[in-house]
Amino acid sequence: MPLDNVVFWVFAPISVASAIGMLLVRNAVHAALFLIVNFFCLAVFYLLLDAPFLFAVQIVVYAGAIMVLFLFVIMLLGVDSGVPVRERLIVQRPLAFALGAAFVVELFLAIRAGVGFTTKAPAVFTANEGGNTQAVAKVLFTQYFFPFEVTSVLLLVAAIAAMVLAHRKARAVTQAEIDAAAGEPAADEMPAYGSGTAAP
Amino acid sequence: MIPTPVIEFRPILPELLLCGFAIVGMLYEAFARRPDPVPHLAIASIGILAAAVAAFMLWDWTGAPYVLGDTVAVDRFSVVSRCVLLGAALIGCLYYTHYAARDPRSFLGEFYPLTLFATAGMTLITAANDLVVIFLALELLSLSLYVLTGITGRRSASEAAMKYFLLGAFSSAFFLYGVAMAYGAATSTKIVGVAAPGIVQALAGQTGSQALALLAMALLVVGFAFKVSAAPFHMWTPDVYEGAPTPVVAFMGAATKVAAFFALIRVFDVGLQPLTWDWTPVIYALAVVSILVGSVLAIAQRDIKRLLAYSSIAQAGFILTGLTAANSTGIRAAMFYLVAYAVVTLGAFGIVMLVSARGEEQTSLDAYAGLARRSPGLAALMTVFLLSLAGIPPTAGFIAKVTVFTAAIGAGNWPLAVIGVVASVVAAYFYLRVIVYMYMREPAEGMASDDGLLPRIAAGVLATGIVVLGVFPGILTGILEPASIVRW
Amino acid sequence: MRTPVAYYLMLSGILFMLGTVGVLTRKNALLIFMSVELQLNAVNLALVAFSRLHDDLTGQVLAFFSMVVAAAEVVVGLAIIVAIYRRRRSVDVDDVRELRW
Amino acid sequence: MVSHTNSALWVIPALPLATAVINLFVGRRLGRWAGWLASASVIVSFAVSVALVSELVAKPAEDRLFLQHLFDWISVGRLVVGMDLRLDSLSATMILVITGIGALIHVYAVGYMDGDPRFGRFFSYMNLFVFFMLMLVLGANYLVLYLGWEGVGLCSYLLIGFWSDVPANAEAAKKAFITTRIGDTLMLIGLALIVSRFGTLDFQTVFGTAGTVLTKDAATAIALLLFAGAIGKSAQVPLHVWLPDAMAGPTPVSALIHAATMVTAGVYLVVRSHVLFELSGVALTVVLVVGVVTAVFAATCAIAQQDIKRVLAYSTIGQLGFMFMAAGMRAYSVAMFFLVAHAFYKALLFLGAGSVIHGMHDEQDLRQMGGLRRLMPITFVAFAVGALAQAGIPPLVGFFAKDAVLEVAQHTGREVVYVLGAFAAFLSAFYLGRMLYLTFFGEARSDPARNAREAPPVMWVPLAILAVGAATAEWLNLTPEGRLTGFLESVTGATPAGHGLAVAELAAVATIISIVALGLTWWIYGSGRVDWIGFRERLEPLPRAALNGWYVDRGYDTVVIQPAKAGAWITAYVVDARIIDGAVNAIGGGVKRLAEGGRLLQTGFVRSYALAVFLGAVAILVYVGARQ
Amino acid sequence: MSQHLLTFAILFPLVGAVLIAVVGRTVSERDARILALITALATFGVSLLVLRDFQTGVIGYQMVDRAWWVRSLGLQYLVGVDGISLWLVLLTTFLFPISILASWKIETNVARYMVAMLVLESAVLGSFVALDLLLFFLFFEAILVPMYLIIGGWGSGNRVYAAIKFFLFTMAGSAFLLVAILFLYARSGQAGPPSFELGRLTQVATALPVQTARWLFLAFFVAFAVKVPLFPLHTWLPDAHTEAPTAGSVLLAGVLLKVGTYGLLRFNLSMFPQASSYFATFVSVLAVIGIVYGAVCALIQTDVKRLVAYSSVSHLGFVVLGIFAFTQQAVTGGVLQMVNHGLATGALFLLVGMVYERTHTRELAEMGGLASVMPWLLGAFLFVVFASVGLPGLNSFVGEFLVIVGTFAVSHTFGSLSAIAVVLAAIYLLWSYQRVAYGPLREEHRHLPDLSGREVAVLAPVLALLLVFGIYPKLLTRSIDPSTCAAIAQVRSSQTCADVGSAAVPAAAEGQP
Repeated sequence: MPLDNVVFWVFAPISVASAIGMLLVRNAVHAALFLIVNFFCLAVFYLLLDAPFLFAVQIVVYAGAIMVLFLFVIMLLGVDSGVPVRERLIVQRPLAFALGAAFVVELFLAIRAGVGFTTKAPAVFTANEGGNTQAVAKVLFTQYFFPFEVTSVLLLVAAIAAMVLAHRKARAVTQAEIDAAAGEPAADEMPAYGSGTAAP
Repeated sequence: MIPTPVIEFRPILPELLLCGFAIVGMLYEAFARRPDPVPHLAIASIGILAAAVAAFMLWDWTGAPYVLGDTVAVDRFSVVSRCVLLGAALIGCLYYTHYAARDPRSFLGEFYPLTLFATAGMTLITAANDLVVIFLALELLSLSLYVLTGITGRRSASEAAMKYFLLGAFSSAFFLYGVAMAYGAATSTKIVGVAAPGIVQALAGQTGSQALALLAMALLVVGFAFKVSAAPFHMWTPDVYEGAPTPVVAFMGAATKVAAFFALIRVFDVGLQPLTWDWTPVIYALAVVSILVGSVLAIAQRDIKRLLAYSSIAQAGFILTGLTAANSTGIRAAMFYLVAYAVVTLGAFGIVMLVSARGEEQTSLDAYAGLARRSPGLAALMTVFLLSLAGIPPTAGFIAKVTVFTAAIGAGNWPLAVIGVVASVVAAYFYLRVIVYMYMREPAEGMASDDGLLPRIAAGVLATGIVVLGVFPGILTGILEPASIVRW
Repeated sequence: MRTPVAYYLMLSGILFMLGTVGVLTRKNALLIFMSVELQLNAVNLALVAFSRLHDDLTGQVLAFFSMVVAAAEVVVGLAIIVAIYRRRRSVDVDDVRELRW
Repeated sequence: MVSHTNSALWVIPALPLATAVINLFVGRRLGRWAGWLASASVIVSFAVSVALVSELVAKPAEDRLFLQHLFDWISVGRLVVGMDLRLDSLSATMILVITGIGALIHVYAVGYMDGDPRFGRFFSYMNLFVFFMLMLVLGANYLVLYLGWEGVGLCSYLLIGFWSDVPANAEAAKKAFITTRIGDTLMLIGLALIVSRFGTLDFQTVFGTAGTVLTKDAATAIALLLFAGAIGKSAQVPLHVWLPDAMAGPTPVSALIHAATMVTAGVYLVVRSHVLFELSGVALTVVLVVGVVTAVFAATCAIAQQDIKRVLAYSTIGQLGFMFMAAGMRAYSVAMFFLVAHAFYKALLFLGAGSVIHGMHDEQDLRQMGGLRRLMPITFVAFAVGALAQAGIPPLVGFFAKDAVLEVAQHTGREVVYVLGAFAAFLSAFYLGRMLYLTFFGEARSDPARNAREAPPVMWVPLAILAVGAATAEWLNLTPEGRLTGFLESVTGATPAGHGLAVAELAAVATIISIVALGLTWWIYGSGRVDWIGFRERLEPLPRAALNGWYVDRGYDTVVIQPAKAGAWITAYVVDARIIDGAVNAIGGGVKRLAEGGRLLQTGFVRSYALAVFLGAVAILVYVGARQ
Repeated sequence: MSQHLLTFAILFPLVGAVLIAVVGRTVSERDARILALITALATFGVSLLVLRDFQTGVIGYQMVDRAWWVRSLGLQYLVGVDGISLWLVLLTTFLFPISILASWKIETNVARYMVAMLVLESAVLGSFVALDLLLFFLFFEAILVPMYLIIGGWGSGNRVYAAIKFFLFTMAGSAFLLVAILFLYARSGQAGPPSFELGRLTQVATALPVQTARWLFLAFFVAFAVKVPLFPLHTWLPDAHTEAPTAGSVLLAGVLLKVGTYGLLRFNLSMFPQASSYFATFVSVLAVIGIVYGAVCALIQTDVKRLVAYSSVSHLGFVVLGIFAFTQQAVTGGVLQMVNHGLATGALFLLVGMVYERTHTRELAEMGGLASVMPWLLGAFLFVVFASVGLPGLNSFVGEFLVIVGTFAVSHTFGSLSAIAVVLAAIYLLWSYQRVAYGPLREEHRHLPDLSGREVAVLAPVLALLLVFGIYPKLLTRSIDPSTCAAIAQVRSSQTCADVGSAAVPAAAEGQP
């Protein structure tokens, strides 16, 4: 059994299991950790698929930055460890699973017809000639330099967004804010900062 | 050694200008001692107008049809969409300036840059020739809109923002999956490839995988259908429309739909053209469901914004009706419809904003009781918009309906047209109900409508436009004629 | 490369499905958002797999863009969720339903 | 071909029309002159008629025809219906009756209606009636006839309900119009049938080509439909119910419209269309049967009436039955002779009755009268002449008319008809006697009767003239060949001849019948030896039934009107409001309910929204999977 | 000049409406009324010029005015009149000034009301003269809004329900019409540039497969049947009539319903001749049911406007019956009946409105004895009642007679059944008149004024026409005849139109069916 096959069959179950774990655990922190495991598995697959650059990015950006951000927010919000609340949407869960199954079946059919389960990638990944990172850079900065620029705007917007949402929050306790929300029922107004007791 | 790519920036000059002025706006907000709406509006307006000029100059573009590594198409199709979107942005800014002036303390200068960014995303999405660019532009406009939705920080606005965000992210995941499948099918994400074969070439030449392409089509539809709020991907619409600040809804309602539909037309009518026989039934089904859901559910609404949200769902269905034709007639019809729809939406929400008195959001239908008595001008304008939505002559809405049905029937889809016209009757009921409130009920105590002059003028211009387009649709169809030919 | 590409694709599909189911079944807004991240990652896997299959780097570039987008989305998303939390002291999406009907 | 055009015909109807319009608009200002103006126009019209008729008579029998084409009335495609007038011996007879008797009644009415606040209006309507009646008989095609036919119905409506502040009067007017309209509508269908067969309504063409165009069945259909119109207008069984109620109108109206002229239009129609009836054959039998039944039926009703005008009304119905009897036996000219005779004596009777009512201050009940012969001698004489004339006492005109009918019946072997006719004649003599004795003989039974006054000259002069007419009108026909009938034969054809009892024998029998009847009534009502009130009570319930017209009205009410009302109610308030409109509202309501229900799908749960998205996605994927 | 007359007729009211809308707030209510009246009268004047220039006896459209409107859609501004539409145009322009004059007592939002009236006039005129189907549809739909506003804004009681019902009913019907028009348009694109022109689409429609043509016929039919209204699609009419203001009812009965019958004649018959004869029995059955049913429903109504509304259902049934008999007399009678019903029922509503203005009730039970206080008003009422009843010599008779005669030649059953309504009409109209005019007078009605000068001015022209058209209908028929003949010839697919009359004296065999 070739090595990549072995690795695949080792990590694939782990990734699926971690994903399922994320679905099932009550604690948000645990879920985030499961997701990180999953992301690591994906990084491994990237390596297997001759994408070392993405392997690195996946670990640094995703598993590192993004998930840390998540964890940070989870901590910040002091999210409860999840007292199980009765599911109010009765059909939600079974329907979700049924549809999920159907989704996978459809995907399976499409992949079988479109790619085939015996098709293997070419033995040599010619596109990686001269090093994966260099090759990616070449594609990125020639064909895709414009989208690349767009992403910069995207990040700028994200920054503004965070600023707007956070900035406004800083004023949230002022009288002006309460006045502005005068149209809403006053009882629904909540103190913005840590009065501690959460509404049930 | 990386070869220097050929940078032809003129085709994206409108977007560049928008982003540039957005940054100027941010700088003003950051460095001005007390940011004021008027300079903001000025900056944004100049940016928008400059972008419009830049867009106009592309009308007679003679250079390469695809530039920037084939990621952006230069055609009249995108010029039209840009102009509409820029108009919507301008009016959105105008509305917000007035809206914020009602309550200076809740004013946020970031509105303008965010609107400009969103507009840039929207204009880009309609010009994009690459699914990646479409995805990025989609995210650009979505992220901006999420923030705009929640910009007032009101309780309902933040709820709307959250719903919009979660569902938007969810659907964009599907869209991205679709992009991946398209890539898997065609080895390219270019809709039309010049340097290397794009999706359409791959599919037409049978080199791509049909099965994966179909999968891609299905998933892309989800993303687009979500953005255009076609049923059953529409569920966010009523909540977001109700919760978001009215100027944002005006801009968002009008522009998002235009942008998403223009992109959809390019992706499906050009990129997936070889699969026409496969995707038209999907569009057909979406059209039917949207029309029925939008028309029927609107009847039960008691909030004008929710009502208009359902109306927009139905309108999406009508536009899809035109697109079932999958030919230039259909595209032209959809484009006409979109223009009319954008104008009406902007106008109607402008009235909604004006009717809800200062600082408050009186959007219950009761606020419209006796409006004709209180402010006959607003009532008359609203009537024009509602009639256009209902498709009654002599408004643009009528011509729009006629053109989409013509396209559908021309393609043999007359049952769809029958459903459409029958649903129009149902829809007419709730539009009429608003007119009943305005003209045939006594005004409630203590209701006051806004006396904002600028928005009134804007709404008046829009209403005039609706009537003029209804009486002389030739003005617009003359422009759409050359623009509806999406190059391949 | 001995493992057929389709396996990766199927794995990607299963993960995507799990992400979807997560969105549908979790009630914590953060977890829902995390499920979306899972979906995006699943897509990335498919992209990279296709990239390998087609011997073409575009897929990897796309995956890269997707990560950037995810990062931006996370910023905005978390900001919104935090905003909601501050207003309501809850991130349970089932509690956020004043806009309905 | 001789030209028959005579451009003066239009004058005859135009005169009353002109005065009708004048009186309608300025009648109020004219005061009493409105009546004189109206009378004058009819008198002039009579004069013109006389002049034209004498011109007509002067011509050879086969040429006696004047036509005038005024203008094309309805002209669509090849169907051209002109506003055409036609004067032949038949219409000549009619116009003389209408304008002659009409003139007298107009004059009488000037006195009778004196002091009425709507005096001018009354004469306007009366003149309008004369106009329409003249159009009816002068029309050269069925549509002009129909114009007059409906027009007189209108005037009848207006005049019956003239004193409309009394609800019953308005009710009677409406009843008259609607009842006759039933017949009229059938007649209209008949006209449609004529058009569909002949392509024209012109008398000349229809009668000229009927023999070749019509099958026997078609002729029967047309004839019966036309006859239905006649039944309605002439108040024959079963559409007779309106006429007794129509007595609600002022008495001159009853005299003119409901005795002398309008009700005889049915007879005119049958005689005019006799060609069609003869082609059918069956139709004539129907006419005969209806006539006989009506004659007997009406006579039985008349006996029991307490209201002097209702006696006359039933009497009129019965007499019209006699005319139809004659027509049904192809004795058209006899029918016309009867018509003329009847016009005289019935107008006389009505005007006499009107004089009595006028003198009694609007009291019409026979039981309240009595002994009036001393107080109202002129009226008494005139009335007696009329009564005896109708009762068939020679040598008054009624005797000859009735005798002619019975003679035809007997001579053509219709013994049953003869016997029934004779029986009806007996009954009519009986009720006339009863009416005469109860009114004028015996003791005055009420204050008005004791204080009654003779009518003014303007009323009794016409009465007198009519009395003379009723006594001497037989002169018109008392020539060996029958002057009037002979004159009419150019239109009606010869009266069927046959064998039977000698004329003298028949006359004797008839006279005996009349005398016996009058004697009997004198014994009961006039001699004072019989307690006629107690006698009536002993016969109950027969008199009550007869008084109520054998409950035909009530029968109609139960069998037709009430069920129809219920049906209409169900149609309007159940079928229309609940079922049809209910379905409409149900659709609307259904959509609304659907919306209210569908609205709840929008739960506010963001996860259900996501589920919807996923559902949609999977649905599309399933479709795509099926597509592969 | 002459070829633009129709355009002027359409534009005049529109210009007037715009003028009033613009100056409406600055001038007094009285001036707004006068302005509206002048506009309507001017339009009437223009239509009289149309009548003057109309060449009687010419088959085909006259005074055709043509211009491209939206070339890319193939939409033309194409108008013209023939003998059929000529009189409907005149009827419209005639009734509008009268309606405006009858609305003198409207006190609220006068300017808006007058604008709605004038826009309505324009739209109605447009639908009668449009020879381009989309143009027709445009006008057809444009009728809805002003009428909706008039009913809903100035009506009584349950006006909103009635207004919406009117709107939705009509729109539901016309929905199918639109699809059918677009279907034909799409077909016309298969040979040459697509067009909405009536002539082109007629060619297209007649070349369609039989089954398709039948479906399209039905689509057209439903739209017009609602408008007519034909049983069982009539239930909007009683509500609309009852709640509408007087002028609204007058125009609804007088003009708007005619758009439906006109549509049947102009479009269904000429475009789908085969389908028309295929469905003739079906339509005739509906028409006959409507005739009798409307009359039966009218019998029992207690609200006088509702009663007249049901009578309209009955009378309009005659029109449809006539049209679908396909004989010269019936069709011409039908057209005549359109005009006559417009005048007679219009006058009835005017009078009912005048009575209502005085007594403030529409309930028959609450009237009575009015003839004694208002003799002239009730006299006019009686005149109109008898016109409606179909008294010969007055206008309605001519139409009814021709329809019955023309239909009878085709079907004895339909002809005879329809005649039932003649009896029923007498019953319900006389009954209601009796309830209004006779009987005991209510104390509060004792001092009601008789007709005013303005009201005489409103009524006199209508009443005069009732009489004139009754005595000399040839005024109308001579120009209607050639047009109907052409329409029938198409259905019968023969060179001559079916004619039950015979000018020749012994036309024996001709009439045999």
